[in-house]
Amino acid sequence: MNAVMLFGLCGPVLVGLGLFGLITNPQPLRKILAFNLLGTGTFLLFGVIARRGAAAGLGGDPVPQALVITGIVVAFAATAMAIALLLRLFQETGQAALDSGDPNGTSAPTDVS
Amino acid sequence: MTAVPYIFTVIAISAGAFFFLAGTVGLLRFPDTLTRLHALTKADNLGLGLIVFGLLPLVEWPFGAFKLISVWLLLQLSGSIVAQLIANFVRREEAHE
Amino acid sequence: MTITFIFDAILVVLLLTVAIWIIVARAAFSAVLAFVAYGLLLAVVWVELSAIDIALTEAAIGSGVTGMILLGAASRLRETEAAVVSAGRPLILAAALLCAVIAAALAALVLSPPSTVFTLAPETMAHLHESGLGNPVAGVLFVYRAFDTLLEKVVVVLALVGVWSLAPDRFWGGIPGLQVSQQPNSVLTLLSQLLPPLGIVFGIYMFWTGANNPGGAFQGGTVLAAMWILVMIAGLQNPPSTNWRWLRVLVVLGPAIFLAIGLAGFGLAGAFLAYPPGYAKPLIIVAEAALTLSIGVALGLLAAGPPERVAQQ
Amino acid sequence: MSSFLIGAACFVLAATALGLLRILRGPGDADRMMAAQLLGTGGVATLLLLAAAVQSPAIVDVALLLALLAAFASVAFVNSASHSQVKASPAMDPP
Repeated sequence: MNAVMLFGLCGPVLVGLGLFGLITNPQPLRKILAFNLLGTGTFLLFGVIARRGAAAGLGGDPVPQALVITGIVVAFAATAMAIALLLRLFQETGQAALDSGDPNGTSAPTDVS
Repeated sequence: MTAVPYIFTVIAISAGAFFFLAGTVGLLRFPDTLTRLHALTKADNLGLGLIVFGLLPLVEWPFGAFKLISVWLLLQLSGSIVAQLIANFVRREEAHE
Repeated sequence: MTITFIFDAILVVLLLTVAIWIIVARAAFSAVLAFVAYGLLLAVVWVELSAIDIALTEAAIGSGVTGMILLGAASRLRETEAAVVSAGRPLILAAALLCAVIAAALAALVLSPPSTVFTLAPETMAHLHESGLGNPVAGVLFVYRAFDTLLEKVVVVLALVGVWSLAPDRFWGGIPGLQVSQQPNSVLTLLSQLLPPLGIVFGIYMFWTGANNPGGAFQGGTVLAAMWILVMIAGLQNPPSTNWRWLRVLVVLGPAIFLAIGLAGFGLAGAFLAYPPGYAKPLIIVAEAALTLSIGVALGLLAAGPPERVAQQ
Repeated sequence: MSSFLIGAACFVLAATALGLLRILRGPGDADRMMAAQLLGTGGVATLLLLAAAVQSPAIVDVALLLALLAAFASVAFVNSASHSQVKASPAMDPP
C-alpha cells in the first residue's frame, strides 16, 4: 500500500458516491453537486495514472495532467450552464424539482400556450 | 546550516501548530457563534504567523521570503474582514429572530 | 509506513468524509459549503500527486467562482427545498448496490498494476525544448494538444452564450442579475479596494510564470475573474450590460487570436496550429495573454448570470 | 528536518479537520462557513509546510492563490445569505 494506491482507491469511492447522489437525490442542485463529485473522482483516477507514469525527471506524466486541466475547465462551464438553467426553471415555475413521474399529479402545471 | 535556525524553526512551528489546535478547540467548544469567531481569528493570526516565521530561515531570499510574508499578510487582511462580515451577518440574523 | 503516507491517509479520510457530507447533508446550503471545503482539500491532494498545475486550477476555480455560483443558487432555491420528496428505500438500496459495484470494479482496475507502465513523459520532455517552454503541462496544452485547448476555450464562450440566451426575450442584451451587496458595507468596500490590485498582479504573474513553472492562462484568468466579481459584489462597479460591444470583443479576443495563430500555421509551418520554428514561444505567449484576459471576462460574466434588467440607454 | 515539517503539516491538517465537525453540526450556516474558513487557513499552512519539506517553491504559489481567494467564499456566503435573509423577513409578518 503506497500513497498512489491510496489516492487510487479514493477516486473510485468518489465516483461511486457521486453516482449515488446523482441517482437518489431528487433536487437538481444536489444532482449538480453530485455530478461534480463524480467528475473529480474521475480526475483523480487520471491523476493516479499520471503519477504512475512519473519519468524523465517529472513527478507525473504531463499528458493526463493536461487532460485533467481541460476537464476541470469544461466541468466548470457545464456547471455554470446547469445552474443558470436551474435558476431559470425556478423563475418560470416557482419550483426547482424535476418531474419525478409522481402519480398524484403534484408536478408543475403544464399549460403551454 | 547551524543548529540555531533549526531550533528556532522547530519551536516557532510547534507553537504555530498549537495555536491551530487551540483555534479548532475554540471553534468546537465555545458556546455561541460570536465567541467561536474569536477562536477562528487566533488560528489565522498567530498560528499561521508563527509557522511563516519559523519557515523564513528555510527559504531563499528575497523572493521566497517575500512570498511567505505576502501569504500571511493576505490572510491577515481577509481574515479580519471576513470576521467583521460574518459578525455583522450573525447580528442581523439575531435581529430577525 | 512513512510520515508522508500518514499525511496522505489523513487527507483521504478527510476528503471522503466531506464528500459523504455533500451527498447526505439535509440542507443544500450546507452541502454547498462542504463543497467549498472539498475543493480546498482537493487542491492539497493534487499537490500530493505532484500535479501543481492542476492544484492551481482547482484552487482557483473551486475556492473562487464555482463556490460563489453554487452559494448564490442555493440561497435563491432555499424555499423550494421543503417540497422535495426523497427517493424510496428500494431505490436507495438498489442505487447503493450499483454504485458499490462500479466503485469496486474501478478500484480493482486501479489496483491491478499494469505489466508495463505506459507514460508519455519522456516523449514530452524530448521535444519540449523546441517550443521554448519549460513547463511540460503548458507544452502539452499549447503544442501537442493545442486543438483541444482551443476547443476548451470555445466551450467557455459557448457556455456564456448559453447562459445569456436563458434570459427572457425582453432582457436580451441587458444587465446580468448578479446579487449585489445590500449593505453599503465599509469593510467589504475596503476589501474590494485592497485585494483587486494584488489579485491583478498575481493573475499576470500566473500567466507569465506559466511558460516555465506551474501556472498558466486559465489559472491567471480565473483570479482576474474573481477580483472583478468582488468589485461588482461590493457595488464599486455595476455589472456591464451584455450588449456592450467591447465586452463581447473581449470575450472572443483570446480564442480568436489563438485561432488566427492556428490558421497562420497553415502558411508558416504547414499545418493547423503548428508554430514556425523559433517563434513558438512568443506566439504562445501572445495567445496566452489574450486568453487570460478573455477567460477573466468570460468567467466573471458566467458568474454574474443571465441578464435580468434592461440596459439603460 | 523534512519529516518534522511533514509531521507538523499532519498535525495542522488534523487539527483544522476537527473543526469540520462544525460543518456537520452547525447549528447555523455562519458556523459552517467559519469551519470552512478555518480549513482554508489550515490548508494554506499545510501547503507552506509541504513546500518547505519537499523544497518545491511552486507549492507556495498554490498557497498564495488560496490566500488571495480566502475571503471570496465568505464574501459570497454573506452576500447570498443576506439576500435570502431580507427576502425571508417580510414573510414572517404579513401586511
